[in-house]
Amino acid sequence: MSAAQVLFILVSTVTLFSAVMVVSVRRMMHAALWLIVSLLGVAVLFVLLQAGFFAMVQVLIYIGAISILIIFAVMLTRQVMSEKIPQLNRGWVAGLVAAGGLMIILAFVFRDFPGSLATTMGDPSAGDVVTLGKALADPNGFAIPFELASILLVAALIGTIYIAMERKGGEQ
Amino acid sequence: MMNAWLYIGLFLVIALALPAAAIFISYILGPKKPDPVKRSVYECGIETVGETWVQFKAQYYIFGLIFLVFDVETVFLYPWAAAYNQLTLFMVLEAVLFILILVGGLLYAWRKGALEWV
Amino acid sequence: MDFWTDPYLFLVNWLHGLLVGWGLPDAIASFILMFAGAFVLAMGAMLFVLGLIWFERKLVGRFQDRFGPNRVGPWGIIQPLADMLKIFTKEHITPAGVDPLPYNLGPVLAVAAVLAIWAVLPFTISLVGADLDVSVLYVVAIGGLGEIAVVLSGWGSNNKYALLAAFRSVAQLLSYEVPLVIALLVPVMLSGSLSLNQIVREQGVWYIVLAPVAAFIFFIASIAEVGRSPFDLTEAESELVAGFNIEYSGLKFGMFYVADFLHAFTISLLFAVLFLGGWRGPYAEQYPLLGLVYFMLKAGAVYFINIWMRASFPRFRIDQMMGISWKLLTPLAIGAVILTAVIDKLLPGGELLPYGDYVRVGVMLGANLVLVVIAGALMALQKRKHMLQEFPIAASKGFTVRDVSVNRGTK
Amino acid sequence: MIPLSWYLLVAAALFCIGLFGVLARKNTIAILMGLELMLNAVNINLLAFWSYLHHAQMNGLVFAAIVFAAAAAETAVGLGLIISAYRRRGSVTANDLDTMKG
Repeated sequence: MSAAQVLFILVSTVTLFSAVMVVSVRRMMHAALWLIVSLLGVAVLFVLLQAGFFAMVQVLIYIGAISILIIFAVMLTRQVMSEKIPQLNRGWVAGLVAAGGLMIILAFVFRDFPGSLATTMGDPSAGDVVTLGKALADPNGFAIPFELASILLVAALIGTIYIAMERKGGEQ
Repeated sequence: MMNAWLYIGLFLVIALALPAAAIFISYILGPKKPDPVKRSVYECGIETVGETWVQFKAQYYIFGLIFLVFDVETVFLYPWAAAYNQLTLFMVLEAVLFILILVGGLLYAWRKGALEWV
Repeated sequence: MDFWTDPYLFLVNWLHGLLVGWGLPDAIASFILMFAGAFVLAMGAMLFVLGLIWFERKLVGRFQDRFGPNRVGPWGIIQPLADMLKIFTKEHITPAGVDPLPYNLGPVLAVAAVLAIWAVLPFTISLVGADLDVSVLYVVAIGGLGEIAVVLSGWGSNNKYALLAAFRSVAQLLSYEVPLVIALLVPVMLSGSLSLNQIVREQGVWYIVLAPVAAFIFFIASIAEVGRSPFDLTEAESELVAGFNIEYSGLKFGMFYVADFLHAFTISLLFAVLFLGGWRGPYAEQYPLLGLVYFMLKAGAVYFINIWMRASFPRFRIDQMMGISWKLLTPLAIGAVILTAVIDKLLPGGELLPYGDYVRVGVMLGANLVLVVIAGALMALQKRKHMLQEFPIAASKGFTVRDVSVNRGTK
Repeated sequence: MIPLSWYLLVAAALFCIGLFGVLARKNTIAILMGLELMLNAVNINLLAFWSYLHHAQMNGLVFAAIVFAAAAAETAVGLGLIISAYRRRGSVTANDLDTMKG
């Protein structure tokens, strides 16, 4: 049990426990805070995978922007009484069975997947940020997805502004 | 490289532990005389009316949204900026196009008055 | 490498030898040293804040033509210490109906978010906490954690005003993080790496000379990130009842106070690292301690300007503040990034140009100045258009906004 | 060192927890949070495969970056829809928003 393995087990239990809490806790604000804890756990997992850039991107985007957006949305759609009634809809047993079944199937798939026995990671210097930058930029590399990402983002921006802007005249 | 991240992990643990220890010490040192009036929520003197959660304008959400879109944009630009020295002019113009598309989004938000803090 | 050239490395190696001598395996010894180094740096930063508080109160006093604290000890040196002891023994009042975990985690996270930036700052050529290859992104990500601390404390204290003030201050932090993150692209581009340590090493020519517009935007946006001087709407007395930390008393409020001061000095350190060449200076490579002195002097100068702004500028209204971020700083930052990217590529290689470096610096500086002129012209145009809408008759007679700016309430 | 299968198991568990959240929660924002967990599980898998098996190629990393952009855009639009639906309908629970039903 090397130190990295102990750290991995610790971090993944924290992540999975807070993920379960996100899904099961009644008050929306607590669910959002547990979501932040599980996202931090995932960021530490990225560090263990020697993807430092993506760990920082995870903290910056998910925790710095998306969680705050979710907290704003929770605040905007405040219904004081809705917290008391049970939060799970009627079909939650079916959901549980489906999720459990999927987990078992995936476990079997990984068991006989040849690659999963790999234990050594590649040398860290190969995949650093500069090579990613070059790959993102050069035309026969990934330039098209690079531009498509910006079009996707602008579409999301314009769409959401159009939807969420309060009409001057009010639209009830 | 990994012990740099180990140092960061250690430093975060210490950075959380120091203020927590300070607050705990002050909790021990400080006098403990609880009194309901002292514990009432500050409401400029009058009693708290209704629940604390208060309705909000959509303005907060729109600012958070534009921040999110520009944050993701800069995340895409950081690897490009790091590899800037080895790029040709054409690749630089690609990134400029990337930025201009998003400036279009910002101009739309500006025209629609989404940037006004009403 | 005797003691005088580099005391820090000498000390570390000596301690390491000592620990290994006691029979500890090498990994454990280096782990203990790493822990001790981190602890000393964190403790040093926290105690450094006392000096900062004293320096700032004396300086603001001087700006307002009064003495500042001078009763307790010579020149009031012990005043911050006395305040600290007083605050340590204050009672902890937790108001009713408070959500305990976020309420108590708020101030701790606020201080931790600022303290964590010190882990990656390159103090001298050899003394850098963690030489991350993505430390620029680490600093911005830790800023994001600071916003979470504000949300936690605002929401945890079960107070309507605290909640509203917390979300207003988060909206301010968010809208000023955009120009900050975009302006950070320029030093990364010029140095070709995301690591602060590398940026300092690449800065033969200080980046404030190559990209003054980006430096200006970073300075303004980082002041707004801290929530001080002209942008201190969140904790302003006249605003929503002293902002999100209403329900905190005793040391928990003191923690927000400490986080505020430490963050103000930390952004000065960051500005010095990114744009003023960190520890670079004559003989900084041979004598790292000298590098530390240069670094502290540069950071002190930026901190002085920071306090100068705090003592002299009136506070912005919230819509003016948001307007500045979205309508002035963000387009300017995008312009600066595009400009630096295109100009730097258009310049032919170093050997083609006669004494290439000076021409490159000149062209970059000129391009930035052109950008500033264009921005000024656009703003004048905007003011002119605003003038025509507001006061058509006065505009036609050629009055400027200053003549007509009667103190009208905002629409 | 940590075998790759551990990462795959953790990612699968996170994905299933997110799936349960999406299927079983009433409040639409809780459904969105479940979706966030599922997208994170996808990211863990992508980076685990990149780190263990294909360290040289950049496909895994670029794909993970696109997943970040897609998750951000999806959350932004999803929450925008929820807020405008809340403003019109006054409720956020999933089964009230069924006016499209014939």
